[in-house]
Amino acid sequence: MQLQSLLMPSVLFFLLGMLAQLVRSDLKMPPELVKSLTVYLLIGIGIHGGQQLSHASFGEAVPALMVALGLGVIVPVIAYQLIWRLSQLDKLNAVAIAAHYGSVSAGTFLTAIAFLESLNIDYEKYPVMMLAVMESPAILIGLYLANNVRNSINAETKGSVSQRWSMLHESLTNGSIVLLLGSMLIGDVVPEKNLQSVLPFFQQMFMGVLSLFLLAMGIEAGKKLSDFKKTGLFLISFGILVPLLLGAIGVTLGRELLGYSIGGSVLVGVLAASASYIAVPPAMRIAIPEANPSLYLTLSLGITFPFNVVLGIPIYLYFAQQL
Amino acid sequence: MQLQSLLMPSVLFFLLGMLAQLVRSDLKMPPELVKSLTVYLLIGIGIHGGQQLSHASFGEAVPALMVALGLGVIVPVIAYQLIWRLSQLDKLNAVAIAAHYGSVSAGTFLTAIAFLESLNIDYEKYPVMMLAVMESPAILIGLYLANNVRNSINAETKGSVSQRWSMLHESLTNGSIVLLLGSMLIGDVVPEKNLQSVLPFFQQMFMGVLSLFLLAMGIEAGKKLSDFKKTGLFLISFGILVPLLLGAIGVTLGRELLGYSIGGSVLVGVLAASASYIAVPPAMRIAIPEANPSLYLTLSLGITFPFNVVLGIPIYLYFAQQL
Amino acid sequence: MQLQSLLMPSVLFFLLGMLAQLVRSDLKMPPELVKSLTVYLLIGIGIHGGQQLSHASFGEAVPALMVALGLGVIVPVIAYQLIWRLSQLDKLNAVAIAAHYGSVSAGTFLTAIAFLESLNIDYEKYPVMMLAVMESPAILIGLYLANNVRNSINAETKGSVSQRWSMLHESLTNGSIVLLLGSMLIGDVVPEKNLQSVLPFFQQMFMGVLSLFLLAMGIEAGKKLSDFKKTGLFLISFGILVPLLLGAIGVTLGRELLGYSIGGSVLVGVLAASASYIAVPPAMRIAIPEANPSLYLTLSLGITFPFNVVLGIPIYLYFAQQL
Amino acid sequence: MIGVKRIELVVESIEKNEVIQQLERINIRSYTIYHHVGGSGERGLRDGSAFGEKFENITFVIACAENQLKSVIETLRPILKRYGGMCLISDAHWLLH
Amino acid sequence: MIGVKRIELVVESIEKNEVIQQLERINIRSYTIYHHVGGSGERGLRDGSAFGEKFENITFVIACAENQLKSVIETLRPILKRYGGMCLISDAHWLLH
Amino acid sequence: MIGVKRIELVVESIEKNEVIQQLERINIRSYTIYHHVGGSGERGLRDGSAFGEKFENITFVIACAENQLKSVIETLRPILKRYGGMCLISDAHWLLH
Ligand SMILES: Nc1ncnc2c1ncn2[C@@H]1O[C@H](COP(=O)(O)O)[C@@H](O)[C@H]1O
Ligand SMILES: Nc1ncnc2c1ncn2[C@@H]1O[C@H](COP(=O)(O)O)[C@@H](O)[C@H]1O
Ligand SMILES: Nc1ncnc2c1ncn2[C@@H]1O[C@H](COP(=O)(O)O)[C@@H](O)[C@H]1O
Ligand code: NA
Ligand code: NA
Ligand code: NA
Repeated sequence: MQLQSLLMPSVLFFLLGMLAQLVRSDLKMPPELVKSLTVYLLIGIGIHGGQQLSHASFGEAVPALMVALGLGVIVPVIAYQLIWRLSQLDKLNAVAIAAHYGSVSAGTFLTAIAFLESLNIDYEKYPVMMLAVMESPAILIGLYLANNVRNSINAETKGSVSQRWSMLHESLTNGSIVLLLGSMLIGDVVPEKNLQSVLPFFQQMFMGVLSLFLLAMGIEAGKKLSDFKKTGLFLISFGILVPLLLGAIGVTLGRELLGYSIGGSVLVGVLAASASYIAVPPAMRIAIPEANPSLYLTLSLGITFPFNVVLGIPIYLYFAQQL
Repeated sequence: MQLQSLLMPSVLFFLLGMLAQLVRSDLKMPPELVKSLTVYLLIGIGIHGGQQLSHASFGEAVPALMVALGLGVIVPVIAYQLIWRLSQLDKLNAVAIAAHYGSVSAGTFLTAIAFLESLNIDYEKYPVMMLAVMESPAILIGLYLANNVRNSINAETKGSVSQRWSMLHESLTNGSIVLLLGSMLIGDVVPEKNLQSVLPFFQQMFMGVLSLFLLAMGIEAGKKLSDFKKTGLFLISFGILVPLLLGAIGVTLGRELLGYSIGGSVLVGVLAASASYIAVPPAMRIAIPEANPSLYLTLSLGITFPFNVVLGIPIYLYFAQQL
Repeated sequence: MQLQSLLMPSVLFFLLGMLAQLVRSDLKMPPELVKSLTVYLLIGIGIHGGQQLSHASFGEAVPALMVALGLGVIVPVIAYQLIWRLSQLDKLNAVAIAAHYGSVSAGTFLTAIAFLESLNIDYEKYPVMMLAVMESPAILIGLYLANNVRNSINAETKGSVSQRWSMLHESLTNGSIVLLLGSMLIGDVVPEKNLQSVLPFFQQMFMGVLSLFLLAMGIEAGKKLSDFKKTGLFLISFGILVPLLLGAIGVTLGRELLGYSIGGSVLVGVLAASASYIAVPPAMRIAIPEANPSLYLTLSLGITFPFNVVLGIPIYLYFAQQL
Repeated sequence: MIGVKRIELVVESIEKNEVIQQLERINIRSYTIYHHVGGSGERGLRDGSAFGEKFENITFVIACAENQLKSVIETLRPILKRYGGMCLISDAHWLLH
Repeated sequence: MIGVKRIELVVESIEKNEVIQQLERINIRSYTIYHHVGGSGERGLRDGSAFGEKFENITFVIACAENQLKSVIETLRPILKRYGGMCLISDAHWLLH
Repeated sequence: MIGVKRIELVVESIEKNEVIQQLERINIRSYTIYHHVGGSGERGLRDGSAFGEKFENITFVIACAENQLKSVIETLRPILKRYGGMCLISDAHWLLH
């Protein structure tokens, strides 16, 4: 692995976006463009995943799905314990942050794929299913933990049963999940021949669009990063060390439990290590209004995301190669 | 025609959009993206049409244009009679709805082309010109009918002469017509060699972009569909049976009068059967403020459009094959 | 050079946009789409330029950069003298307009490239660096001239030192400069192999996207053009004759001083002749609030831009061929 | 600061030009416009969503002198009558500059 | 013209449906909505930027009769209490049409 | 409910940061912002169209206590003087939560 081959356009565009913020440039991406890029990327990744799955049997996917669910349930619990014990944050803020780490970041996942492909490293096809499966459970665990906390402190704002149902509904019908699963299904059922017509758009353009998306994310991360004085040193270390820990766990699970190749294990590591910044924040805003959004947004978007994209992924790869 | 070959990405994305609404997902497409996709598709179809026309003589196009104008004039009159006689709607609402069926839906037309291409069925090049020609006349007929109705009931809100002119102007300079005709002209006059540079964008991406567009349309149709309890059973049947009737007329005209192939006749059928949901609704809002927009929007976008995209087109093909 | 080969899609789409305004069509491009297209084009041109520069030595670029800086400084001074002496405008309006001509229009530059490529005319790779360099200086010169004028008339609204710094900062960190320079760097440092993945998006789509952009610019230019009755005859001639003069100077500098080929000289001519309509107007709005924005916007966007795109570029080519 | 009337007019966006033209007739050339405004009223939900402005509202805010109010009202009323909408009038102070 | 109360409610956009449902319960079905509203308050900066509406505010403007005001206030207060926001109430005149 | 002053400021969007900074100097950190606002006034038409925010207005709505009004006015007036705009002040009631 030569150093030069680490120079990937997508990561460099991410850095360019952060740099633009750093020098206080007025560079902006139109908000609707960023949302459009997200839609495109989710469909692109879905179709590609579905296409690959059409050659697989469902049975083979079961272990991957079990691991995904397991991660989605256990990661928030671990993260919660870590934050609450080690920081001075109150329990509800700790829950809200923890839930973000239980979920995933599609942007990080895609960067990892671009990274593996630029190094010609193969990877298994199941992690993309895991990505889809892992969006939701952490939200529900977050809600569950929050209710426990509230019961223990007899809080007024106890979530009602109807609220639980609405959170369950919301976490399962979240736009990005619907897009991802729907596109996977389409990629799976449409005969190869018919799929050809849409691939120039959804596949050949993919890496270019990803660069544009990461440029926008760089700008957003840069904005959040400047908030990090307020966040305090503990949270910054948390935002770096926890992904490292979770990434190691993920890679190990991929390698040892699922028996994946190096590439596939890196992807499982990334799923574990990455924190959601699209689906989970609004869910936590509704479920835990007492928590401070700028804490969890800064952590997931301003610290963990840049860390993973720039340093984490190569580290997980290095780790997987040592296993 | 195997059933599997009916599995087209674009139609499946349309269904995905509807499904997302059905399960009350928060999946949304940025409004400016949807408008951008429309601009792109109109240019794409225009360039492609123009390119093909550059090999044709104008004389050959005359019969097609006559049929297009004829459909644009007669369809609203038929539709008006059907609605007014069979439903309990007042005359002005009947006129407003009827005008929508006299015009066309470029989205339906494009889906039909994708459908034919996925089945390797050839089609004539003139229907795309008919599409351009058919956008406007129905608006004028609608205005004319509305004024007749108002005269007969001595309504206050009689359209003034200046209003007629402004409607005429508006129906002829409507953005989508200008784009479509302009791009056709460009595709026609630019030498093949010069056109090459823009084709990767406007042609290779086309089917992928269409899928994205139909996803958005599926979401919109899904929203409207949920209004259909209010619409009543008569209008629902109307929104399905009228396109079937008009589609049959269109296919027959294409096959018998214009002497087109099966593919070309299907396209003429689609032009007749589809209802406008972009150009005509605002025009009717201005011309017939007394009419209820939710009636015509629900019908054209929530019932006829999904019906045509999912079932209508294959039915018109079947019908054309029997002729 | 056959006349037919002048029929370029991008220029024709520009004319289509103007025409649409002329016939008062309601054709509109979503504002966020236009901004997105700008972002895309700047990155595309940057990557391409960077890629070419990676084969060049920095030393070779120095003369080009000197000429670019020279133009950025001298053009506003010349333009200011011309306007102030020949028109009836006050000095501050003259400064504001002059600054626009000292900067550049990436849209015009790209059209020139498309033009040269459609004629298979080669061009040097340095002008794209000049483009990046020429965005800023004119803004600073404009600020300097404005302060001089204000001192001479003892105006109240004298720019403070802090304002000068903030203008300097703003002119150097302007979004389009950051994007252009950043993408050039990325195109330069990323190994060819890694760049391949993003080229289908940023390179193959380029000319198509440019057409869409010029369509939007045509609409904007058309809007401004209709203001030109207010602008008066002097300014209209100014908006045509000054680019001709500057274009001739630029071509000559390219040919004689830099020793460029015909293609490269045309590009230098375009850099000199084109006026900014994105970066400079807001800068002048802040720096010279006394000046009337509709004057400089109409001139740069409504007169000079269309003139250059449609007639200027071929004229500069003709001129370069005669040298 | 002088006392003015603040007029807040919510209408369908397709009437934008009509409103501007009518205001110009009575010499009102200063106004502020908000686009992409949603709403619900007697004529149902107004929500542009994918089809853009044509199914949305716009809001005009117009500050005018007390003595202009009557002509503004007379100008706006027929438009409101035909296509619906809302027009609120309140008192405000204009900060002179 | 009749006197009405003008209610201007700024809340986080994720509460949109909640507000609409609560208003419907007390039979308020007419309102105007502004999307993509930014702001700053006790709960920090609100600015959708790249992540869209979910981190933005929306503004409801509701014109209601004087006697409806009390129930509107009672309906909105718990929402404001839980998630913050601003609610301004002023007097206005409704232009009859 | 307590009485407050409602300040509605329409200025060119390029002054956004300037306004926010000036407000912070007098300890006003709560405001609501509307972007992409169009308008027409003495300085002609304001309409971002394709070139985005830089040629548009923005609107600040600020609710402040009566005794803060004077300093707000003094802060905003020079900005209005230099670049134009509109500032309306009216009375409103703040719904306590
Ligand atoms: N009572 C109200 N309060 C606030 N906005 C209203 C009210 N009534 C009507 N509107 C606005 O005016 C638009 C048209 O109203 P209508 O003509 O009643 O459908 C609605 O879409 C709302 O935006
Ligand atoms: N004094 C105020 N003036 C104007 N807007 C306010 C004010 N206080 C709060 N807001 C708005 O209400 C939103 C939520 O406020 P808060 O709950 O205090 O963070 C803010 O983002 C602002 O848009
Ligand atoms: N009388 C008014 N009523 C409403 N808005 C106004 C008025 N005067 C000015 N404005 C707004 O303030 C902006 C700047 O005004 P001006 O500085 O007069 O050009 C305009 O673009 C309008 O949005
Ligand atoms: Na995770
Ligand atoms: Na039809
Ligand atoms: Na220049």
